[in-house]
Amino acid sequence: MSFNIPIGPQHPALKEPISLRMTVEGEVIRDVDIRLGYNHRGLEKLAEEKSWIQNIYLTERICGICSHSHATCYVQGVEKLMEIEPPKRGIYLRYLVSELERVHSHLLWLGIAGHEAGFDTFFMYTWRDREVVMDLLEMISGNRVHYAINTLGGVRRDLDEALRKKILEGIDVLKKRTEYYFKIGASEPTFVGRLAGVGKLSKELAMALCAVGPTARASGVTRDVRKDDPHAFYDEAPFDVATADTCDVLGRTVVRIKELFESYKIIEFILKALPPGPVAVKAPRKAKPNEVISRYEAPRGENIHYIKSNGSEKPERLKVRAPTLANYPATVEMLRDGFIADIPLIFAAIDPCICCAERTVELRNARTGEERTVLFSDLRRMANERARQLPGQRNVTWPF
Amino acid sequence: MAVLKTLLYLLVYPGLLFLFVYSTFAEWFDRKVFARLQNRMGPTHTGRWGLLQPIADFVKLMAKEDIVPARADKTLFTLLPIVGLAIVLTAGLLLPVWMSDPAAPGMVSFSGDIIVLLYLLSLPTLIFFLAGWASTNAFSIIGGTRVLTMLFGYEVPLFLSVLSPALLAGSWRLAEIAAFYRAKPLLLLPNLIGFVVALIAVQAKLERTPFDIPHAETEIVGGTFTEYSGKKLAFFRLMTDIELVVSSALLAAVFLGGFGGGPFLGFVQFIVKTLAVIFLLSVLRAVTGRIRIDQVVTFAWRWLAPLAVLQLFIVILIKGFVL
Amino acid sequence: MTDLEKIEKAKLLLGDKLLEMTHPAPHRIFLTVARENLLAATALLKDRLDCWYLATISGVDKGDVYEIVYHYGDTNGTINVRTRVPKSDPRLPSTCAVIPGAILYERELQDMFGLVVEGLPDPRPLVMPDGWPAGNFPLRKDWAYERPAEIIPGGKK
Amino acid sequence: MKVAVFLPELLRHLFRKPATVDYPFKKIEVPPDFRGTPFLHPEICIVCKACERDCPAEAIEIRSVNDAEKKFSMIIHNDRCIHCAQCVDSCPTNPKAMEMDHLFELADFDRHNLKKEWIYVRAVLKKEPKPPIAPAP
Repeated sequence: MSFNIPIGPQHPALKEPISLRMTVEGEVIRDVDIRLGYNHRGLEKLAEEKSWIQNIYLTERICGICSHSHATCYVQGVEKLMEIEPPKRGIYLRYLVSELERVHSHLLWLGIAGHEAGFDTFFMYTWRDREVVMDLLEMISGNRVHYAINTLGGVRRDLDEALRKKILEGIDVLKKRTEYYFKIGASEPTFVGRLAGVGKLSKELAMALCAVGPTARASGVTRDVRKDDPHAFYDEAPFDVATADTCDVLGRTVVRIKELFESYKIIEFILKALPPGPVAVKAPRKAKPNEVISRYEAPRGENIHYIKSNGSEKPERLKVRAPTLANYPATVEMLRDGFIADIPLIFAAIDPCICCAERTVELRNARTGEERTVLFSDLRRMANERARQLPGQRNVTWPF
Repeated sequence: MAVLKTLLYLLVYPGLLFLFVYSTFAEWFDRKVFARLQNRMGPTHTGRWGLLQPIADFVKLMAKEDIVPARADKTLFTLLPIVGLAIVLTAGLLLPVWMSDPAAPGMVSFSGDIIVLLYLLSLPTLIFFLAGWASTNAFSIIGGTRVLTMLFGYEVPLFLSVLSPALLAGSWRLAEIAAFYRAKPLLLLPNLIGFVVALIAVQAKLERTPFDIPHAETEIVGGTFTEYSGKKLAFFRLMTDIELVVSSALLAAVFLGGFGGGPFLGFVQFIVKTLAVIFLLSVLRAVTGRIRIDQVVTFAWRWLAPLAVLQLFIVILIKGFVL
Repeated sequence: MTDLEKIEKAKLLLGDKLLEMTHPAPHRIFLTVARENLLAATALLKDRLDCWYLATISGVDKGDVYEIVYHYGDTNGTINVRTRVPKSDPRLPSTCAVIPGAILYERELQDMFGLVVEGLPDPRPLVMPDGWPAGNFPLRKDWAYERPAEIIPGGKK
Repeated sequence: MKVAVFLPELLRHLFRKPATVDYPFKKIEVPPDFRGTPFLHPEICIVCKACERDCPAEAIEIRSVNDAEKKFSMIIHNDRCIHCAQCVDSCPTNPKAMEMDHLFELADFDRHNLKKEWIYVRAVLKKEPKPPIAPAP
């Protein structure tokens, strides 16, 4: 017997609205439809009506978790358009916040993964430790969520010596805790048993469907903008691209935990090598007609902004592609032939940020009349033609 | 006079009122321990240390709007919470709360009451299944089928492991079993494997992590209770709480023995023992993540059932050679 | 591969399909191809120049033409394929056959600019709500949003 | 095979102080640089309207009350404010006429109560008195 179960737009597993319509047979998912559009704010249109400075705060509000990544991506693009070079200390501070944000985002994700797997203790512990980094961010920027540290030509706040020490102390605490999670959390049998072998995405499929971020890296695709196309100081920072080849949710967890360690390394590098000097230069109010592509490795994957200016105070076009949108086609593939019990885990494993993914349309009337869902069957057919899919192996035995 | 006594027995102690108060306290205890294990505070504001929080939750739910889905089987839908509550309350009456003296046992102590108690404890599972089925909601139906699937996993190990001590004691009567172990406390030790198996099976019966699969909220929203609201949900929650008390009391009576000492000390022992079992259940809840339905069945038949059979063998050997 | 090598290789690959090529910043290469050659160029770039990763597709309303830019991330930068679509004839071939992951972006283009992407496996609207009036394409420059007057509920005044 | 790997950590926490705070009764201090809500020092404001122009949320409204007396009114719509402190950055005066306070419990039942209004006379920038130009010999 097969029937439809709706996951979303409102569902306990989803923190933001999206509609996944599953066709299930017993406990096994046979088909998935995704419907977007519940969370559109029309940001791209709005950006065309706001000035360059106002748009910093607008792009920051694309997402609540990776707020800094969108703002940084936008700001580093606009700086190229305006042909200004922020001072070195400003750049270091900007990416200090961005690495701290990556730490907070990955810790948040670890907790979510624990919660989706019904492991609430893990959830509570990771989120408690995430408070350490949240407090650091609050001390640096003055706010916990929207740091607003970026401005055109640098950053808005400087760091004093006491705060620098505090950050180093906080990072030491976090390092210990992360090691603990890596060692212990990843070997709790009920937890690992839920993650291993779930949501398989082969390397070929990940490439064909243009997956990004930890989702792609867990399938063995070594893509990281920080390494491939180093922006700012990343060509001098010591870090490795974390990958895994298990192609499942466990791999995505491992990649994120490894990235946490890489981030700690980068943060320590920044704090040790922090050059003296000013943190910002003055930016003009207008930009010459030009176009620029700004790429940034957000916690969820590559973030790309295409900014076009026409010589006025406002951008002509700001195109935002958030990493979650790029991962949707891959998610559908991961969900297929999985169990209902795995839906939240697989969906959470791309670290979905629906706010990020949906930002384009002015949504005035959100009432849903007749149903229009997105059929991904055709997409799947094409993807399968182009890439051999791994045989669906599932870990259905007790893992010890 | 006899009628009055029976009424008192049914309504006040150890019937409705006592079970209500004690089960809400047990829920508070469970929540508090769970929270403290997670470095949280747990309920704090309602009453001293939040003691009244479960009662406040109950009262709040009683005052909420009660919605019956249009397509649900209305009679069944309405009847099930009441029947379920009645079943667990009846089971509560059979507990040897303080009278563990076989000469003058409780009012409804009879030979074979452990079997009846186990039977009454399996009925709520059926109630949950029917509740899910009667709701005609996709999530509820999945939850209902999960309840039944799990039943096939844990029920046999539970029965085997709970009956082994009874076998050793040579009685099917809770009071007599307790008296037996009071006389020979050392014989509790061979039942340790059975205790562990029974703890895990009871955790599965109570649908708590790692076995909260029938109402895993991140997967199937509320599971069997998705469509329930208001008074009916309050009854169901009360029912789960009482089930927690009854099953932990059963484990306490069968596995933890008794030490006599009259009604008052006996009652204190009852409270301490059940709370100890609830504490263990809370730790089990905190230490694990939710597993998948197929993993439950595999786990139950690969580990729990063989262990329970092993326990049975140990008991038979002891009975044959030692006693 | 350095930028210059990439440029040379792209010139060699595309031949006379390439209308224009700019290199405004390190790691950023802009190619312009005609709409008719888009599919062939995409396939060539994907197979020979490692452009399997389509980051996104942007559209810009440039008055009488729409400028569609396909942003590919290659090994160490981006290669951007630009094509122009006249407003009088807003058709665009779909690249889904070459890059399956392009479907979301192409459907977004349809919704936002009113382009007709031909050969799209699933051409229904993606991001627009149900009941969105036909013929409204928000990212066109001539589409303006009238903000309704703000009504603050509450006691005072 | 490992079972219950979290157990030691869990039992340790049983005797530890909770990490959470009894929020509405006990509060955590915000850091000194915390961005709360913006407010105005009306005696310094020169009404250059830089804050109004740069405010991304259009939360600042400056109107002229009386042209002759150079009287202005500034309304900060706290229901729209996104607490980015760009107004403080844009403010050209020294010391700044706009500043952020440390309030964070801003909820109200009525959005009208969130409006803050100042009516003030425009300040004049104090200029350094120029040294008198020496008359040509």
